[in-house]
Amino acid sequence: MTSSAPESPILSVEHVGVRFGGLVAIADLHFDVRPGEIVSLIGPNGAGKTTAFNVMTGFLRPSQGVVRFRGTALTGLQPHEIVRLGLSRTFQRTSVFPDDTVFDNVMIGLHRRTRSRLVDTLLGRDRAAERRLRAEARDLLDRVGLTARADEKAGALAYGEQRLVGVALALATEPAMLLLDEPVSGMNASETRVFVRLIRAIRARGVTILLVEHDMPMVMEVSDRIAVLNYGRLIAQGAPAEIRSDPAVIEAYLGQGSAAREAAMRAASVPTPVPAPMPVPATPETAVAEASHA
Amino acid sequence: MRKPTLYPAMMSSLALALTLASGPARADAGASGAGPIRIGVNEPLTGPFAASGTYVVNGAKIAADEINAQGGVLGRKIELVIEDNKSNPTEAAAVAEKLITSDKTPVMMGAWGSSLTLAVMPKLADYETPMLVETSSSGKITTTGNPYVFRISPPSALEAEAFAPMVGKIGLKKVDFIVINNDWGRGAAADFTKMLKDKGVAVGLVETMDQGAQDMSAQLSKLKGSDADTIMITAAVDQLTLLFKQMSALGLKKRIITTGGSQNPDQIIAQAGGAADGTLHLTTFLPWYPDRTPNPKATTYFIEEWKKRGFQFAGVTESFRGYDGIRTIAQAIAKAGSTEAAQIKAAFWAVDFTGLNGQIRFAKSGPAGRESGQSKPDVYLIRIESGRVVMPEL
Amino acid sequence: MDQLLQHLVNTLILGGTYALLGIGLTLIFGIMNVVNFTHGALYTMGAYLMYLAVTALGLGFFLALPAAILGGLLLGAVIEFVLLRPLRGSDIDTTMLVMIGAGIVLQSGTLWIFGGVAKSVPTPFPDAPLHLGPVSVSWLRLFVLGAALALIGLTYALINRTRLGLAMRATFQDHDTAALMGVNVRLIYTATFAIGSSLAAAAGALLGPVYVVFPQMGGLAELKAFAIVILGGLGNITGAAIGGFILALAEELGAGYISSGYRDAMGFLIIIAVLVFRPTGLFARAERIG
Amino acid sequence: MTRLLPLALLAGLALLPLGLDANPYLLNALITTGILTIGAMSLNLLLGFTGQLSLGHIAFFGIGAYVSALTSLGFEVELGFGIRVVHEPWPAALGFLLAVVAAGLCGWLIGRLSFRVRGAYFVIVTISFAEVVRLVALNWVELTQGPLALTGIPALTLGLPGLGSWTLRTKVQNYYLVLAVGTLCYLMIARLVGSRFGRAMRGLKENESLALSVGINATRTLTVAAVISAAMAGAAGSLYAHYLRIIDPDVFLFATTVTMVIMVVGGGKGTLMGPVVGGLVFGLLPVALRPVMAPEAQWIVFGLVLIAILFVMPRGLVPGLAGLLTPRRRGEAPTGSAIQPVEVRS
Repeated sequence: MTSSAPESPILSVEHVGVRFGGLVAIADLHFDVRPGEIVSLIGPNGAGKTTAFNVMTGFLRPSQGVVRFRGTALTGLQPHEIVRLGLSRTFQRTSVFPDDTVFDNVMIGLHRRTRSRLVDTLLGRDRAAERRLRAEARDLLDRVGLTARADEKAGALAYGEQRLVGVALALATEPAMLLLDEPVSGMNASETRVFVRLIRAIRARGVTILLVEHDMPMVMEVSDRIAVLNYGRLIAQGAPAEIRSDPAVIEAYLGQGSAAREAAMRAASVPTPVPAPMPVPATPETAVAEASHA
Repeated sequence: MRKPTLYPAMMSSLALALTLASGPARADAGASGAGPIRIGVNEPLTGPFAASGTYVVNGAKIAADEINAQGGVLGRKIELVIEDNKSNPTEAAAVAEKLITSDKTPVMMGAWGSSLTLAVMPKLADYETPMLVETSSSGKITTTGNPYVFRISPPSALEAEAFAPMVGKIGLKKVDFIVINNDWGRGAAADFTKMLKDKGVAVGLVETMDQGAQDMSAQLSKLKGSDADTIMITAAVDQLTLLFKQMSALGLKKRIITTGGSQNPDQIIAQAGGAADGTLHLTTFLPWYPDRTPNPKATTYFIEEWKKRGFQFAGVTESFRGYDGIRTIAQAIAKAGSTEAAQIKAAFWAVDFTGLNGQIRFAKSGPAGRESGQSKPDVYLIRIESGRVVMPEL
Repeated sequence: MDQLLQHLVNTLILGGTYALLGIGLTLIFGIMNVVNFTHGALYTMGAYLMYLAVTALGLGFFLALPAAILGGLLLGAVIEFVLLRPLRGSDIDTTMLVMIGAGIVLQSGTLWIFGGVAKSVPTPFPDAPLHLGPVSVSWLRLFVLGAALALIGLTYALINRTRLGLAMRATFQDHDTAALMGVNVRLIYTATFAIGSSLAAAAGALLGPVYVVFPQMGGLAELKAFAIVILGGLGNITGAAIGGFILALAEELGAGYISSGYRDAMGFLIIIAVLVFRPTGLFARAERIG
Repeated sequence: MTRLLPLALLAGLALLPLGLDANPYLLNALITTGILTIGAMSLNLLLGFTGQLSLGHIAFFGIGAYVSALTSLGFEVELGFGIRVVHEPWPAALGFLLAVVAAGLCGWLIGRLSFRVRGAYFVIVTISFAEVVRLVALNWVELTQGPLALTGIPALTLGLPGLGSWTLRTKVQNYYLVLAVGTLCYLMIARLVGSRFGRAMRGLKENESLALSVGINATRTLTVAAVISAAMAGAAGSLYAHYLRIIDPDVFLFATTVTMVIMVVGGGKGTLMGPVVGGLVFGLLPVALRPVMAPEAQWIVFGLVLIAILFVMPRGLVPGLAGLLTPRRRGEAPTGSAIQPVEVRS
C-alpha cells in the first residue's frame, strides 16, 4: 500500500464549500483518497475538519461542490443511504448507545446485515437470522478487544473503550471506507498504541481510512498521507515527512495556542510516541455538527 | 423470598384499589330493605355546564329535605345519590350505569343537557330503569320511543308552539339564529324555523358557536350585516352574557329573543349589565312574580328555602326544575307503593300535581307502544328593562 | 365591505392579547428550552386574580390590572423555583410532563376553589361602544388593545434595553458561555419564567373582563399560544408578536366567511401548514440543513 | 422471571371476574381501564421505545372509535359537487378491522409529516393534530352527529364460519375480549422490541446521529413505529366504541392523552410491563378516589402524582420498584434487573 497507487480514488471531495449564515466553515475543499490508503485530515481547532466529515457522510449539505464515493455523487443522499454505499464513520464525542450493553450496541450496529421483515418478526421467523447476528456481534467485539466488556452498559465504559465501541459499530456496517473522528482523544499512550494496531488491522482487511486527529505523533506514525486544513481551506497535503517540514503548516499551528504549537513542534522533531495532548474541548464546529441533526 | 418480585406488591395495590372502589357499594342497596330510598341524580357538576348542573342539584336537595321532613315516602327517607357527568355524554352514560348497577337506584333524574340525556337513554332501556328528564329540550328525547323517559321541561317544539301566538304581536319579520352547536341549539333553531315559516316570518342566517366558545365577535359581525330584525338565541347563561356584551361592543342593535330555559335572567342582569337591556326571554318559571305562578305557595316556599341556604337568587330559574323533578319522582314512588323500577315507571303515568311551572302530568309522546312521557309546562315571555325583569304586555 | 372592516378591527383587538400570550410562551422556550404547559393555567390565574382584586379586595380596575400581573410574576417565580430549578439538566420531555402535571393541578385547583360558575369582572368602561363609521369598538376592548401593546413594548424594552435583558439574551445564545461570563443563569431562568408567566397572567387579566372568568378558560388559550409560537418560530419574540395577529386574522376571517364551527381549528391548521411548508416557523432563518 | 411476571399478572387478570362476583361496576371500571391500558401500551411504543413524546395519541384512539362506529352504524354524507356517499351498516367486527387500518394510515400520514421535526415542535404538532381531528368530529355533524354523540353503536360480534357467532353484550364477555386484545398487543410489542426493528428504535432514541451512521433509516423506522402504535390505539378505540356503544367528540380530549401519558411514564416508559402496571394503577385510581373526593380534587391528585413520579421515580414504577426490590450490584443503578425491555428476546 503506497500513496502512489495508480488506482482511481475511492473518495473524492470536489470543490466543496460550506457556509453557516455568513460564516465560511469550508472553502473550496478539494482532495482525493485512494483505495487502501490511511489519510489524515489535520488542522487547528475550528479548521473545518468535522464539518468536512459531516458533509462526506450526509449530515450536512454543502453549499457548493460535490463528494463522490466510488464514483457515486453523494449529493442529496441521507446518512443511512451513504452508509449503505460502504462509507462509514465514527463520532468525536458520543460514539455509543449509552443505555444498552456493549453487545447490544454492536447488535444495533449490525442493522443493515439482515433484511428481516416485520411480518417475520411478528411471526417469530427471524430466529435463525438473529442467531447469525449474535455470532457476528461476538466476532466483532473480539476484533476490537471488547469481549470482556460485552455485558456492561456502554455509557458506563471509560472514554477509550467507548471509542472502541464506536469503531466496532462502524465496522458492523462492513464499510469499504472508514472515517474516524478523533478516535484516540482521551486515550492514554498504551491505549493509543493498541488503537494504532487496530487501525492497521482494519486497513489490512482492505478498508480505506480517513482520520481526523489532534494527536500528531499518532498521525505521523499511522498515515500514508496527510491533508492540512486551516480556516476552512486546504493549505497542504502530502506524506508525513513533507507535511512536517511545510512552512505553511508550521505557520498555521504557530498561530494557535501554545499546546497545539508544542504538539506541532514535537511532531516535527520526535516521531516516537509521547504523551498525548489533552482531550480537545468542544469547538463551535462540533456544536454545529451536533445541532444540525439533534 | 430470596428473589423478591414485583408481583405481590402489584397485586396488593390492585386489590387495595378494588377494595376502596367497592367500598360505597353497600349490600343493603336502596331497592329493598329498610334503608332510605335511593334516587340517582346525574348532573354536570364540572365542565361547561357545571353552573347549571349545580343549581339543579341544589334544587333537588331542597325537595329531598322537604319530603324527608314530612316523613319521607312509603315511610322511608329518600336519599339522593349525586354523580357528576362532567358535561360529557359518554361520562353521562357511564354515570347512569354506575347509578343503576352499583348504587342500585331504581329511578333517576338527569342529565341536564340534551346530548347528555340522549347518551343516557340506551342505558335506561338496557336496565329497564326510568329517568325523569328535568332540563333537556331536544325533541328527539321523547320521540324516539324510549318508554323509560319522563320529561317535565318543554322540548323546543313545545316552546315554539307556546311562542307562536306572540309572533304576530311582537311584529317579527325576519329572524336570524345564533345557537350553541349541539342538539339543544340546533334542535331549537330547526323547531323555531318551522314555526316561524308557518307564520310567514322569514328566516335568514343560522350561526353556531361551540359550547366552550368565548369570542363570538366574528359570528356577530356577520349577523350585524344581515337584514333581519330579530336574532333568536339558544345558549346557556354564560354564553348569553358574553353574546350580549359582545353585541353591545359591536353596536349590534336588534330585537333579541332567547329560548331554551337556561337563560337565568338575574345572572344576565348582574353580569351583562346594560348590554342586556331590552332583551326578551322565553322562560318556564316566574320567580320574580310568585303570584303569577301556577302554585304561588310552593314557589314562595321554594324561593325562601333557596335564599335561606345562601344560594344566589339568580339560580332559581335552573334549580326549580331539580326541585320539581324530585317531587315528581317522589310522587311516582308513592303512587307505585314500591321501590321497584318497573312499578315506579308505571306510576309516572299517574302523577298529577301542580309544580312550580304548571301542572305536572305526563302525556304520551313518540311511537305507539313505546311512548315516553311529556309534561307540558307553562312558557312565559319576559323582558329585561333597566336591570329588572318585567312581563311585557302583548 | 363594512363587515370586512369590522372583522379587521376585531382582529386587531384579539391579536394584541394573542401576541401577549405568544411572547410569554416563546420567551420561556427560547431561553429555558421548556415548553410551558402551565401557560393556560397562568392565563386563568391572571383572570381570577383580576376578578379577586376588583371584587374581593376592592382595588379599582386600573390598580387591579398591575396587581394581577404582579401575581402572575410571583406565581411564575414559585413554579420555576419549586418545579423547574430541581429539574435543570433533565431532558425536555421530563420538564414538559412536570409542567403538564402542574397545569392540571392549577386548573383543577381553580375549579375546586372558585367552582364552575363563570365570574364576571366589573369594568369602569361605558357599555355604549365607540362608533367609527361602519365599525364599532367597545371602550373596554380598545383599552385592552392599548394595554396589550404597551406590555409588548415594555417587554421589548426590557429585553433590548436593560442589563437583565442583556443577560437574558446572552443566556438565550448560549447558557454555558453566559455562565462563564458571570451571568447568574439560575436567576435568569427564574426571571424569564416569571416574566413569561406574568405576560400570560396579563393576557388573562385583560381578557377576563372582556369575556367571563371560568376555570377552563386557559385550555384553549394555551393551545392558541402554541399555534402562535409555532407560527413565529419557537423562541422568536418578534415572530410571536406577528403570529398573534396572523392567528387572530385567520380566526376572524375563517369564522366570518367559512364556518364559525371551525374558528378554533384555524390555529391548528396553521400549525400543520407551517410544518409542511416552513418547519421552523414563518420568520426563522433556515437553520436546519439536511 | 421476565416471563413469569407477565404470566402471573395475566393469570390474575383472567381469574379476577370470578373473584369480583361479576360486580358490573367494577367490571366496567376494569374494562375501560383495560382499553386505556392498550392505548398506553401503544403510546409506549412511541414515547418509550423511540423516545418521541407524542401528545396527540388520542387522535388515533378516537379515529379508531369513530371509524368502527360509523362502519357498523352506516352513514350518508354529502361530499360536495353533488357527490353523496351512502354506507350501509356492516358487521361490527369489520368495523374493528377498518378501525385498525384507518388509524394505521393516519399514523403513517402524521409520521411522514411530523417526524420532520423533533422535540418541542413534534410535541406541539401532535397535539394540534388531535385537536384538528376533534374539531372535525365536532363540526362534521352530518357524518359524526357532532356533539350529539353517535349512539346505538352495536356490540362486537365474533364469528367463525361454520362455528356460529357470539355477540359480546355482557361485561364479562367484553372483559375477556379486552384482555385478549391487550395480551395480543403485548406479545406483538414484545416481539418487535426484541427484534432488529426494536434495536433500530432504541438506537434512534439513545443516539440518533450514531443510529443514522450505522445505516438505520430514521424516518422509516419512526414512521413504521407510528403506524403500529396508531393501529393498536385504533383497535383500542374500536373496543371502546363497541363497549360503551356511544362516542362523542370528547373522546379526543387532551385529558385522555394525559391519562395515557401518566400510565406510561408512571408505569415505566420503555419497559414492556410499565404501561400495563401504570395502566392498572392509574386507571383504577379514579375509581378508588371517586367515593372519597370530588372530581376536581381527583385531578389534583393525578397532577401531583405525575409530578411526584417524575421527581422521585423518573423511570416509573416498574423499574423503580424493581430497583428497590433487587439487591444492588456494586452500588450502581440495577440495570440488569428482571424487568428490562432489552432482555425480552423470545
